[in-house]
Amino acid sequence: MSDVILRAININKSFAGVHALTDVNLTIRKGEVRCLIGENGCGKSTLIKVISGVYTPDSGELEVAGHKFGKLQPDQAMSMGIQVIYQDFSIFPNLTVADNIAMNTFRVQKKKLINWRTIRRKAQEALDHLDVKIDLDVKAEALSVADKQIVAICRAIIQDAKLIIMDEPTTALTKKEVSSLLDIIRQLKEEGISVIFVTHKLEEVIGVTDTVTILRNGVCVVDGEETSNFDANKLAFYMTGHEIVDEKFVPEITNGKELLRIEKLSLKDGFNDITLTVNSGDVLGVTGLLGSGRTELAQCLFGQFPATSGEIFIEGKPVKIRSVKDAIRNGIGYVPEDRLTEGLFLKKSIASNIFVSVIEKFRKALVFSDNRSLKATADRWVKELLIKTPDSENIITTLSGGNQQRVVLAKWLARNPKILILNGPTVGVDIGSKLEIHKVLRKLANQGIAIIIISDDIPEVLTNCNKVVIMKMGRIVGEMDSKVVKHEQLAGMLA
Amino acid sequence: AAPAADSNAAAPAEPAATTEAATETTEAAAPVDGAITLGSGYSIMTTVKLLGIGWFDRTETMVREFAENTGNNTYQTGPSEVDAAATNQLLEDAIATGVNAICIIPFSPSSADSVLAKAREQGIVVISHEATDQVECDYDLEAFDNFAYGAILMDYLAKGMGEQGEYYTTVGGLTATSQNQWEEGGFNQQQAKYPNMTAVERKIETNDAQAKSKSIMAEMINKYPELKGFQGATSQDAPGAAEAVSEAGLIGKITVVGTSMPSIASKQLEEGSLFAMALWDPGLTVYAMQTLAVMMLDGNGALINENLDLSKASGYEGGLAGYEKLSFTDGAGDGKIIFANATLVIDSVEKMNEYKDASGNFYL
Amino acid sequence: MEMNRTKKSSWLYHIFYETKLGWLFSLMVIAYVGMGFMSFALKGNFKYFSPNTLQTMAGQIPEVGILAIGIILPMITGGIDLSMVGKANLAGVVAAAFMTSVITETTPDSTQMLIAIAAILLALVVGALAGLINGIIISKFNAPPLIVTLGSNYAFMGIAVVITQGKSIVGLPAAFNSLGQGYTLGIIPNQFVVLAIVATVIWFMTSKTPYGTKLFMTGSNMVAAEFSGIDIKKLLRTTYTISGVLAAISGCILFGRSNQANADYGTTYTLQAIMIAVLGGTSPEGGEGNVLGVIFAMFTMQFLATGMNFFQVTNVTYLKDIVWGGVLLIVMVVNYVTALRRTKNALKKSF
Amino acid sequence: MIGKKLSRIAKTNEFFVLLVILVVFFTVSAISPVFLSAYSLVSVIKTAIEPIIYAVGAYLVILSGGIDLTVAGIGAFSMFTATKIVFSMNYEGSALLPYLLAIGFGAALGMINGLLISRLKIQPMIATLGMNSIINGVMLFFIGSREISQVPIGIQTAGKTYVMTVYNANGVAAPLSTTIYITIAVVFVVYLLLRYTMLGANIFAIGGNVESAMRAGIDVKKTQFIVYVLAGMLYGLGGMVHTITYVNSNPMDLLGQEMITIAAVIIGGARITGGHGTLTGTVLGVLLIQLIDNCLNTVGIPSFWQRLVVGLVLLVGTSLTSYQALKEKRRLHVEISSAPISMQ
Ligand SMILES: Nc1ncnc2c1ncn2[C@@H]1O[C@H](COP(=O)(O)OP(=O)(O)OP(=O)(O)O)[C@@H](O)[C@H]1O
Ligand SMILES: Nc1ncnc2c1ncn2[C@@H]1O[C@H](COP(=O)(O)OP(=O)(O)OP(=O)(O)O)[C@@H](O)[C@H]1O
Ligand SMILES: [Mg+2]
Ligand SMILES: [Mg+2]
Repeated sequence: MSDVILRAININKSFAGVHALTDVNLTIRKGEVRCLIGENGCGKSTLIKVISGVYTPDSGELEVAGHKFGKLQPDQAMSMGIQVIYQDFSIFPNLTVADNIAMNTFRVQKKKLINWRTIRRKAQEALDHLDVKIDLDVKAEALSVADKQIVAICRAIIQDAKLIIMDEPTTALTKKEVSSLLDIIRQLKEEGISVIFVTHKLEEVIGVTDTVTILRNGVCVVDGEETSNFDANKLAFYMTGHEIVDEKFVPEITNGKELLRIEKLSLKDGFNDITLTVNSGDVLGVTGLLGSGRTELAQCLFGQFPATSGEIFIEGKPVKIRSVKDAIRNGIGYVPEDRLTEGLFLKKSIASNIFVSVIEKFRKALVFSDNRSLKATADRWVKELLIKTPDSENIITTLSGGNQQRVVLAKWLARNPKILILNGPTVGVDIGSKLEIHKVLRKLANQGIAIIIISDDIPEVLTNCNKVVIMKMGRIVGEMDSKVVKHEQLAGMLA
Repeated sequence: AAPAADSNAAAPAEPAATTEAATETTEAAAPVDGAITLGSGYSIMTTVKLLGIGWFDRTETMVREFAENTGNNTYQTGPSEVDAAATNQLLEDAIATGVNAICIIPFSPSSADSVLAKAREQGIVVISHEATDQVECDYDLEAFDNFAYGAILMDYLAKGMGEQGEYYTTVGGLTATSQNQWEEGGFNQQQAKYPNMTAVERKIETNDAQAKSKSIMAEMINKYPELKGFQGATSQDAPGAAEAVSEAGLIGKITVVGTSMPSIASKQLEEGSLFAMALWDPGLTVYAMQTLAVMMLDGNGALINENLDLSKASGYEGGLAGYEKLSFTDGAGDGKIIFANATLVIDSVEKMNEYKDASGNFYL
Repeated sequence: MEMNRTKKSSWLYHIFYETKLGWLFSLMVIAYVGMGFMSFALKGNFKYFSPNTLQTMAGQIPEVGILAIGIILPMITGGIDLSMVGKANLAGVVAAAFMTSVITETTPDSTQMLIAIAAILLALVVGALAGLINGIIISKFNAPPLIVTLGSNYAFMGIAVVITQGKSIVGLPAAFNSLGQGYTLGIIPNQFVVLAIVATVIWFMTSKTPYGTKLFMTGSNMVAAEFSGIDIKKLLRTTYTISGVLAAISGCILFGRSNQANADYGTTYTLQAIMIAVLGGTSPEGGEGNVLGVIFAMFTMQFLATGMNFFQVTNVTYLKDIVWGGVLLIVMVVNYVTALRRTKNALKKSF
Repeated sequence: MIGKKLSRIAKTNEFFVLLVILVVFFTVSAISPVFLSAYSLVSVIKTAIEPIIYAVGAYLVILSGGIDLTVAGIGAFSMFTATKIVFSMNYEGSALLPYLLAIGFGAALGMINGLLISRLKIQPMIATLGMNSIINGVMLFFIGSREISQVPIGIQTAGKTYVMTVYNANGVAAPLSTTIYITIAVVFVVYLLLRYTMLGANIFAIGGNVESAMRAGIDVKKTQFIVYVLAGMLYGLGGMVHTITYVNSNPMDLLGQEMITIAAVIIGGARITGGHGTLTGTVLGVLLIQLIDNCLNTVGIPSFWQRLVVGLVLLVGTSLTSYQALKEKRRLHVEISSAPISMQ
């Protein structure tokens, strides 16, 4: 068949002790949009890295455009039209948008000199192609996540990509950007470019993809079947091997005492006149588009940016939160959006990533730290949150993304906060784990903690929160009871 | 055999501690012609302020010659960067190796005292140089009196400037004792004898770098339009300043004098941007120091007095010019300071050419 | 019982095999024995192995050794401190100026003792303040430690130059000098005892206290540390302050040993201390480092230096530079190769 | 449009450094009016000729995400060994051979740095710390340390050939040596390299994000290696410029210059973590440091106070630039999240 772009045959790949991929096969045809799903740590990223030449498979073969390879070099893969958009986009933060988009074409052509006019022209063409406007001369570090994503896509398409692989491209995007991205994917498909799309959001799978591959523990359980044969429940079943049922959260504490109240809180260039109350036992959902100010609100409550005006009350008492230290002293915990740079200590063990927040709590003879209790605390949370590891002394990078996210959560739970703010708590987390995390959050709420979830995952917000707040342009535009509001209604308000 | 207790005041505190040199001590009277038989087989360490500069390359040569001529085991060490702490570490190790004598040209005499005291307790002979304030030494041998030396340089500066006008001075570092004494000797001389001269700046630090000295001169020329003279302390100061004078086209208008060496500053002297350089031959001094050390180890300490012609006693072929007649004063500790008269002033190319070796290179 | 034993042996196993310590320790032993035999080959005696030599070395190690311990703390946070020597000198000079201005010839010994103690305390305060200044600038302005401490090193030495007017302050009281010249139990140099105490305290601080854990966490990801509730500004201030205190201790030993104080003593020690720190396993990128390794490293360096001085050859100092640099690089290369082999072995085992 | 460009320039670190330079220059001139002259400018530029060459080398390394403590070591070794060779062969030709020799030695030593760092994965700081110790030791122990002031005639004439001469109010000359052309050429060539070659782009890339660079198919090892070789060549060249400027080859002159060189690069706006910083900034950083070094005596700061003043200037300078960068980062953060979204 001539329209086969890529064939991976019996791929095996192990890391010290872990079989990440076992006899995995994959065939991608021209113009096909394939969805690759599976639980955290099932081997999706590993498979992608094998295809793109970053990893050498232990055994197995790759066949690209009729040629067979034991191992591809990254630049070889690129020149054969395989482009990967990694989850972190692999953008160079110090380079301009134009450089980021067009420089790689020169690399692939093994050019020695740069022609800046060509670079700008190609970059502009690529942006025009997607019909977006980004300043070519701005450095990538100054871009929003969505724009970085666009830059990464532009970079892929101008290199005559035949196959674009996107590893969890939608995790950092809100509804609106996601639908734009899906539009782009449809456009690519029409142009005959194939796409492999990795995601944990099952509704996206059904929305855009033709076929689906499901991995479980490194083994292919569904191999490229038509997506139309599946619904979300069925996908989840194949991924996890069991039924998944997510029930709506009903708070047990109905008249909880007020834990956090903010009045007319504003941050210059961030948000305006925000007034909110969160009681003990509440799970408050804050949702909105990128740039709506919800992240700033969270960061402000956590002391990163002191509010420019307004008041904050904790348990009824007015408090000043000018630094992270103030926030923590007032019992506020924060699970940041970007776990790799803001949440984790990548060189350290799983245990120390968890107990880092409670180091001060466990002491022996006043000055010494009680390492045994620290370790025990960490182990307790590893068990509680079902973090998949044989030993909590293992280095954190041996965990998959989803498990890493649980570690970040565990870190805060270990501290017993009064108020816990989670910015995208299940970003990059698979459906099974997601439910586990939701269960934990509900349990915490029922224990009397006030929880604020910042998320654009509407089902997540609707099933887990008893109150929902919608932000737009730095203001609260709607506040509703999740029992009453419907999915479509909320989605409509967001758009 | 134990060296005889030295009747001269400079005996080690504990003469009982024997040195391990395998030499027969000769109870020799001074021979008629002044040469003394020097014992052999001692191990003598010479430690200098800083390795790797021309000045101490010269001492190294003479340390080697002394070893060849007398059959003693001599070697030179020093830190590779100016740092008194590093010198002390070298001294401590030397004591542990059991050297018989230490000849030291310290960067900071006071810093070395505590270690030298330990050395002397163990019967090691200590001879210092450029360290009149060295407490813990048997003798401190000075090529000249520092203040007098500075005064001589000032006389040359005054001569070049016509005894009037503005000048400034530099030192390598404000913590370098003898350089600061030369500067002060020069300044005092000017105050006393040349009232029409004024020091517009004093003791600017050059960090021993020609480049720095050069840029300071460029700055000074601009700041003081009437500037007429300069006196430098380190061997790099005068050539650096002279270089700047030459570039500014002010040869003959600004007089540059200072301590330096032909091997460093010959060009500047030849072109006239350097008026005069003063120095002493540290090689001869080190040779003399080692001679004194061996004499003491031999038990001939009593011979070290006003009657000693160290030039002859050393047995060095060609003699040690300037060390024929010595004068003694009490030192900072129980040792004595010996002043020789070994100042060399070079103010002409002919004089400079006297310091060329067989191959035509300057050995100083 | 049985369990206990396996636990203990695994602890030893951990220290000596899994970390780089075991092989640093062997390197130290090799350096000692090797230099002894080489000096025997060259000079025909075994003086290098004499207790006297050991005592000399024990007297020499602490000055730079304490500086090296002081430098690993900022390095673990991912920073560096080039102002160790500046702080040491400033603290020492202030103490010396204080003592010489208070003590007269008629001051009785007992009073001198009190004054010396006061002076040492003063030095520690000065060192702490100097370190705190570094810490404040680095944490508050987010300024690169390399440049901040380079500048503050000039500034601290500059203040010392102003105080001393460039001269040495001499005539320090015997009570003060005993810090660098006296012996405990008649054989162990006092400064070595100080080193042992400092090393123990810092070892406990880094490996057994909350401060230590926070230090390492901060070094491996400062943003995450802040978001985990670690007050990183305070931690940086504390760390640089502690390194200032250690610098001051080293300064007192430096000047107690040399019986004088001046503004630019020990300038070669900065790079030497960094060299010892990295040889001892401290990573300039932060998050890694341990006191024990640094101890082995400082002994190794001293054995090599003293050993070469025992050769009694001219210009041996340069040879020492070559050997020190060479040993550092060889150790790093070996670390790399063994790490490679370890991952390969681990891979093999998994099949 | 132009206004936007200007405001962008005004926010850069280079602009800030330039501002500081101007402030220092005019403050000094206000205190000591003689300073306000072409003479002073040329004097400062003269002293910057050599350090700029080192700084450009150090800048390349820092840009690539490394650090190099062998600046002075390689500079001293290359110039001294090269001078010694031409000296001992009684060479009478032009300065070209000594230049080539010095660059060659610099390249060789840079190669060792490059191998240690790119192949053997030794952290740059450790590798170059060890190398510096070895280079200095080998030079002083095996090659010698005695300065050579009887430099070959070619070097002498090269040092005394001038581009132009300016005079101060009293007719005192400040000639500018032709070595300035070398510095200009170095800056220009490195500018071309960074701007118009893939190698330059790769240097930026590996300094920005090594992981992404590898995924983009950049040969990280090779790029690192080349960076250290280039840097070594520049240090060697700078060393020879030193010998030619001062008509004297004294290795001791350069030792200990590495830190101040790195400081200049950082003050010029390069980030120590790599990827950021411009050539202009580097040149301005050196000029600022040289300016301060060259005006202390003019201002009349007593020598006892100079060290303190230099230290304070460095401290205040870094604090200001860092604080400015911190504020900019915070501003940027808020601006990013409140920016309109490009995707329609
Ligand atoms: N470099 C590595 N070294 C050791 N183990 C690894 C490495 N990379 C991945 N693994 C392991 O291989 C398995 C598969 O990981 P992979 O990252 O492919 O999962 P994933 O399906 O992408 O998960 P997620 O959805 O969380 O991104 C995991 O168990 C992971 O811990
Ligand atoms: N200083 C920065 N440098 C690089 N990227 C940044 C910086 N600040 C923010 N970003 C990225 O830009 C993204 C958008 O900013 P932010 O997170 O504040 O928006 P948000 O979460 O979607 O929306 P809101 O404005 O509603 O809070 C962030 O997710 C972050 O990854
Ligand atoms: Mg993944
Ligand atoms: Mg967000």
